[in-house]
Amino acid sequence: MIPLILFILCAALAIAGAIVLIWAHEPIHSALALILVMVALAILYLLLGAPFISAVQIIVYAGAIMVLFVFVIMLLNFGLEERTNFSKLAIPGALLAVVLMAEIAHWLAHSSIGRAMANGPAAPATEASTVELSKMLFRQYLFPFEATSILILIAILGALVLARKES
Amino acid sequence: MEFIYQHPVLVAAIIKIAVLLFIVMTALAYLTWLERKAIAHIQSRWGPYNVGAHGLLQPLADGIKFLFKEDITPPVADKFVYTLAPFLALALGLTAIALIPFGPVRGPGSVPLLGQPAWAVTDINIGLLMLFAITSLGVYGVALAGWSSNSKYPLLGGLRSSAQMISYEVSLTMSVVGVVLVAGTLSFNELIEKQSGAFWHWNVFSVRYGGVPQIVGFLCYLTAAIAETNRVPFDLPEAETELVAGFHTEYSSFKFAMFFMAEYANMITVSCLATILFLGGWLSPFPESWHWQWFLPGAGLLALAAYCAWNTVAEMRGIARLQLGVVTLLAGGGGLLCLIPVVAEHIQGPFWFTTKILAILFFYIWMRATLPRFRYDQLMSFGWKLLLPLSLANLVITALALVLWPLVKHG
Amino acid sequence: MFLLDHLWIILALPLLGSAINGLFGKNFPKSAVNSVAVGSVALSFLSAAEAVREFFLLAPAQIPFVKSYFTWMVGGEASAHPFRVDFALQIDQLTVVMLMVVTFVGMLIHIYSTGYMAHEGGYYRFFSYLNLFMFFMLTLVTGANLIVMFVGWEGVGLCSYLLIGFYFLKKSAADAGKKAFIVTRIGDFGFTVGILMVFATFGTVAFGEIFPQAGNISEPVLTTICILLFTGAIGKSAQLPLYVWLPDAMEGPTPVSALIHAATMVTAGVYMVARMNPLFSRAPVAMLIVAIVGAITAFYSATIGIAQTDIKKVLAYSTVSQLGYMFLACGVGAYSAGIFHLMTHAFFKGLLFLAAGSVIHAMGGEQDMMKMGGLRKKIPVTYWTMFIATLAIAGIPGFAGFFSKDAILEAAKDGPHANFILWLLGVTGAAITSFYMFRLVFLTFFGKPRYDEHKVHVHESPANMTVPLGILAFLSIFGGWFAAPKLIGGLDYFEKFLAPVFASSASAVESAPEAPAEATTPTMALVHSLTGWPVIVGVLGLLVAWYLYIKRPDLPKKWAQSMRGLYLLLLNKYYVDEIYAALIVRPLLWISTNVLWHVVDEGAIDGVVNGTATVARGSGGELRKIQSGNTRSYAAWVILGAVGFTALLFGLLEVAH
Amino acid sequence: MTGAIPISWYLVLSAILFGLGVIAFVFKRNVITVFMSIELMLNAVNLAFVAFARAHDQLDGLVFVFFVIVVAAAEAAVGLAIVIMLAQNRQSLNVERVNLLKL
Repeated sequence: MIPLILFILCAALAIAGAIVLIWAHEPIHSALALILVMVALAILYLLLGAPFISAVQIIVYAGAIMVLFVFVIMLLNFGLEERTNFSKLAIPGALLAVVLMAEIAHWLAHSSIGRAMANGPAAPATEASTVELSKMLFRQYLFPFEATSILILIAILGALVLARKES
Repeated sequence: MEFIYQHPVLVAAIIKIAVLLFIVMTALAYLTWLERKAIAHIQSRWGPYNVGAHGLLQPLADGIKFLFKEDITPPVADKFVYTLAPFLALALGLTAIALIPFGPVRGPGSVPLLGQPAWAVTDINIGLLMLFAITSLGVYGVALAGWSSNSKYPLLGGLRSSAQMISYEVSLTMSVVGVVLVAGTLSFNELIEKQSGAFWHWNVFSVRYGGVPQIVGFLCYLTAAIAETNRVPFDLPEAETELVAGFHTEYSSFKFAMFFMAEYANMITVSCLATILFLGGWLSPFPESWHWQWFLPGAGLLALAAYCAWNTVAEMRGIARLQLGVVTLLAGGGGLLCLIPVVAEHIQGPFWFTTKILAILFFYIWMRATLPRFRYDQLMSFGWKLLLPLSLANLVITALALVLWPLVKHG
Repeated sequence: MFLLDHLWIILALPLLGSAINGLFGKNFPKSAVNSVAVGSVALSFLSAAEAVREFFLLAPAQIPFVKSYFTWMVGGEASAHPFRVDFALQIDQLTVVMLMVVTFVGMLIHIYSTGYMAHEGGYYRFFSYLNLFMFFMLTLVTGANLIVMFVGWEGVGLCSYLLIGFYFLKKSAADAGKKAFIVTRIGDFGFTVGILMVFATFGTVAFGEIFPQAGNISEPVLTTICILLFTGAIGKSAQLPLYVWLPDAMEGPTPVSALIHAATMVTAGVYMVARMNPLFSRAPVAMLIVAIVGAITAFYSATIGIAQTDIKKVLAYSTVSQLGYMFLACGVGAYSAGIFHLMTHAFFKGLLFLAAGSVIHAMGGEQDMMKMGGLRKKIPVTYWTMFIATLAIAGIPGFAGFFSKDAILEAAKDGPHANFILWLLGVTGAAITSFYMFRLVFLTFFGKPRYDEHKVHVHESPANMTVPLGILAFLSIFGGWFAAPKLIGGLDYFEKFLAPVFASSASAVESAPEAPAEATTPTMALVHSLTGWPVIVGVLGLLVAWYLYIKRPDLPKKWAQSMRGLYLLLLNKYYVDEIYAALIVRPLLWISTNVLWHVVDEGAIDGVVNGTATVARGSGGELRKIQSGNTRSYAAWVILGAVGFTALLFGLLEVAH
Repeated sequence: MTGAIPISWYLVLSAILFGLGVIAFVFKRNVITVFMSIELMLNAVNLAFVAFARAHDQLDGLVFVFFVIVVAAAEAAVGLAIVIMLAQNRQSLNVERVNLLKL
């Protein structure tokens, strides 16, 4: 009951956020909309029994990445988005995106796997324990983990180099 | 009624939230009073004195003032965001507190409410992460306020604050990770229970789990927390002398009040967190076996009552005498109530928790009264070049200790 | 038994010296460079001596003593004959001789060089190369399998190249270096193929495993292998037709000529043939070829020696001719005689070069004998030592050369593979040798000075040059006396010593005919051997030279006039270089230019490359129309791809289920 | 936290969000917003990951989400630095004005 309400609520919020992201002319508004989507998704993660990921989602995505975006928008402060239309292919692209969605929906509806997922609730409602996750992260996925950490380091350096004023 | 029995969790939560909200709001109000008084006395002034005895009614007056002031919204401002910002700030500030356990949720001292522990609104096993999640959103309040005002000073203030808060959030988290490593849990209750014993088992001093005393982590945390809450000496975003009032220059009336409360709510939150992580939360500093400590709350309140009584008789005149008398009675009554063993037993947790929080809050106020403000570049270099490396070093050393300790112990 | 177990020390020392000098020597003072270079070689000599001492304690069963240090290469373990090469060193009588000769002569020449090169630039470089050469040469002689030997073989080639071109600023020197390298490569190609064939035939390259099987390999195969290996020897030891690089190699510093191009490296071919004797002696045809090549080279290059005026050139051709004798010896099955001559030759030819170097040193770089003369009094030490060496090479009885050369010619006369023609060539060559050697001496040291005595002030060389001369002179006299007892019908101890190495070949040869019957009583034998042809022709050559260059110095010019054609022919070394240039070099150049360059490279290769480029450019020109430089359009394309792919994926998933 | 909701709902939601992200990418002109739409797509994918992780009751999906988030952070860091450069060099954030790569 309550999960269902929560799901519908969050799903609606997420979709609304996404639409606002497209609609808004003001980058900040788009950013806020995106934050909304992320928070909604975080709650959905809770519903899916992944509290850790949910927390990380908020901390890193909403709390760090999006703050960066907002910060940059404020810093540059270019105001409203300018509406030009040089790209002929934008509209077809959008239509294609719709096709993509349709495809997936159709597949979920009609394919055997899709139906298998559709009917019946998800796997037993055991919360993915953070301990298990960390074990996995630091044993099975140790190398990718280290790799990403190095990637982050490089990203930091790259950002520094790029943003530094040449003088 | 039916609903209650179907969803005890929900109902209990709602009740607890309501109560907590009331308490916290009051606490916020009187925190401002405390701050003003403390600073005043440190600077050898009297501070608020006229509204009520010792200015006890000052917060009430302020509140009323804020409510009835005109609420100006700059025409060039981005209305929606301009309105959203303060709500966001306050909401997040208060939500964070919902995760804090003010007393034991199980075992002796815990109080049941519809089968739910009463001393904590929630008890989730990654409370710490969730807390960080919520506080990490706090920056939006400030940043958006700064941006939406659509004027120079607020924008600069907003930029500063977002930069500052992001920078110090890193150190804040890092300094806490040491404790998490030692305790091996993210749940507040487990974090606290693992520190049980006496004060030398608190994470600040403890070597119980083969870690190192988290004293460095504690100091880093306190510093970063001050910056996180935008208070002196890190109150760059609202530096009067430079930016008039920083991000909330354009705000007035109740929206301003909300920012104000949000700031104090954040203070309380970080103090709670410090208490839980480093100072053993609601645990008493003394070994459980010392049962006389149960009477400390009562004794403390009675002492307060005694002081108030003397003060009433000695100094107060007229209406003030009446007001202080009421306070005396309240304190005395509360003290006597707390002397009843059952109550005493169950009041222990909240009592110690509050005491510790007050101590830390006083420390903050003290800082504010003592230290001058940083320059912006100093602030940044301090955060990135000193605080972060320090907290990282603390983390690394703790981790090493945890790895090496078993080897040392078992040869 | 320490050093036997650690033979590598002997090799490692020079390598270390080379490394130190080569890497840090630039900043060393000369004294330091000297001590490193000479010290390392001296130590190497001492350790070699110790190793030899220990070697003599070994029981015959333990010889050859092979020591494998690590498995160097392994290939195709699965197959029946895995290609497996150990880094293994071995020591047996033959190795002992080579070890002692190489290390000792090498040491002397190092000492000599410290004096000779004293005023040269790139001092450290020179000694670094020289030490490196020692290392490779020792690797060559101690290697226990063909591959390790080959490493040494190529290594000495490299050092030879480096040292010939030591004055690389001088074009002729650089060219000479290249020439030496390339010409020897031609031989080495044969050698390499030979090694491969050895492996193909025997399934191994280790001497110890090859030789026992030699008996059960068909003769044609052995012949092929031997000829191929001998090709390598021809190149390395400057035999016909690949000798042309050696005379040019004289561009290098004189000590180099002495060490590499007289005493050690050029004899590697002989050593190799001797080492592989079990194979050769089972391939009579190959033996014959070796003998013929040797004999002809001996005679041929001797004749060239007559007309040369450059002192070092004369010695060079004499070296070629002496090497010819060694091969003649091997060819007629007298390996020990060949090695014997190799040793004595190392002494006296090394001495000759050093002395010549000393002369050049004294003359301030002058090499033309026609501009010398009358140096006898001015540089007595050089004169005497050189004279002794000349006596030795001329085969005058009592000197080292006499014994070895006598042994060779005797073997050619009535050894198992005796052959009159070869013998005749050998004897004639001996006569000519003695003639041009004495010509050299007389022209240099006797008669009137033919140089401007005010310009050139002749001076005797310093002690560190003359002392090696002395030592070598001593050896040039007594170095051959191992064989002395043979004069009185006794035993040739050298031969006896080396016998085990060549035992198998001796057995392969059907019972050797008895020594000539008249050598019955010692006196008779002595008289007989002292009046043998070699001696006679040697003295003859001496007399002729004396008559022509002391008694009637005017005659040579007259004769040169009268027999101009012949004279020019000799003077220009039979125009061999020109012939090679005409027959090989120019056609090669022509083909490279007109076919490989203009047709293959420009036509085919460039054509392909340019074609690719053109195609790429054309298609790119078409494709770039898609590139509107507009992110959103790109995105649209990406989405198209995504949609297609997703559809495909889902389709596949359905099929899968 | 009972999993009463069918996984496919989550998947459909994820698909919708992704599609909206794509549309946003195609429609938005402001570089920063375009970036955001990428983040939106990533989020959609994350949701799918979590949903699948739950469906198969395996944690790997969550680990992937973790990595995706990390990579997104890196991308944002560099990307925004580039955006700043862009804004400095030509006073506009419009992607359609950044088309010098053409021809």
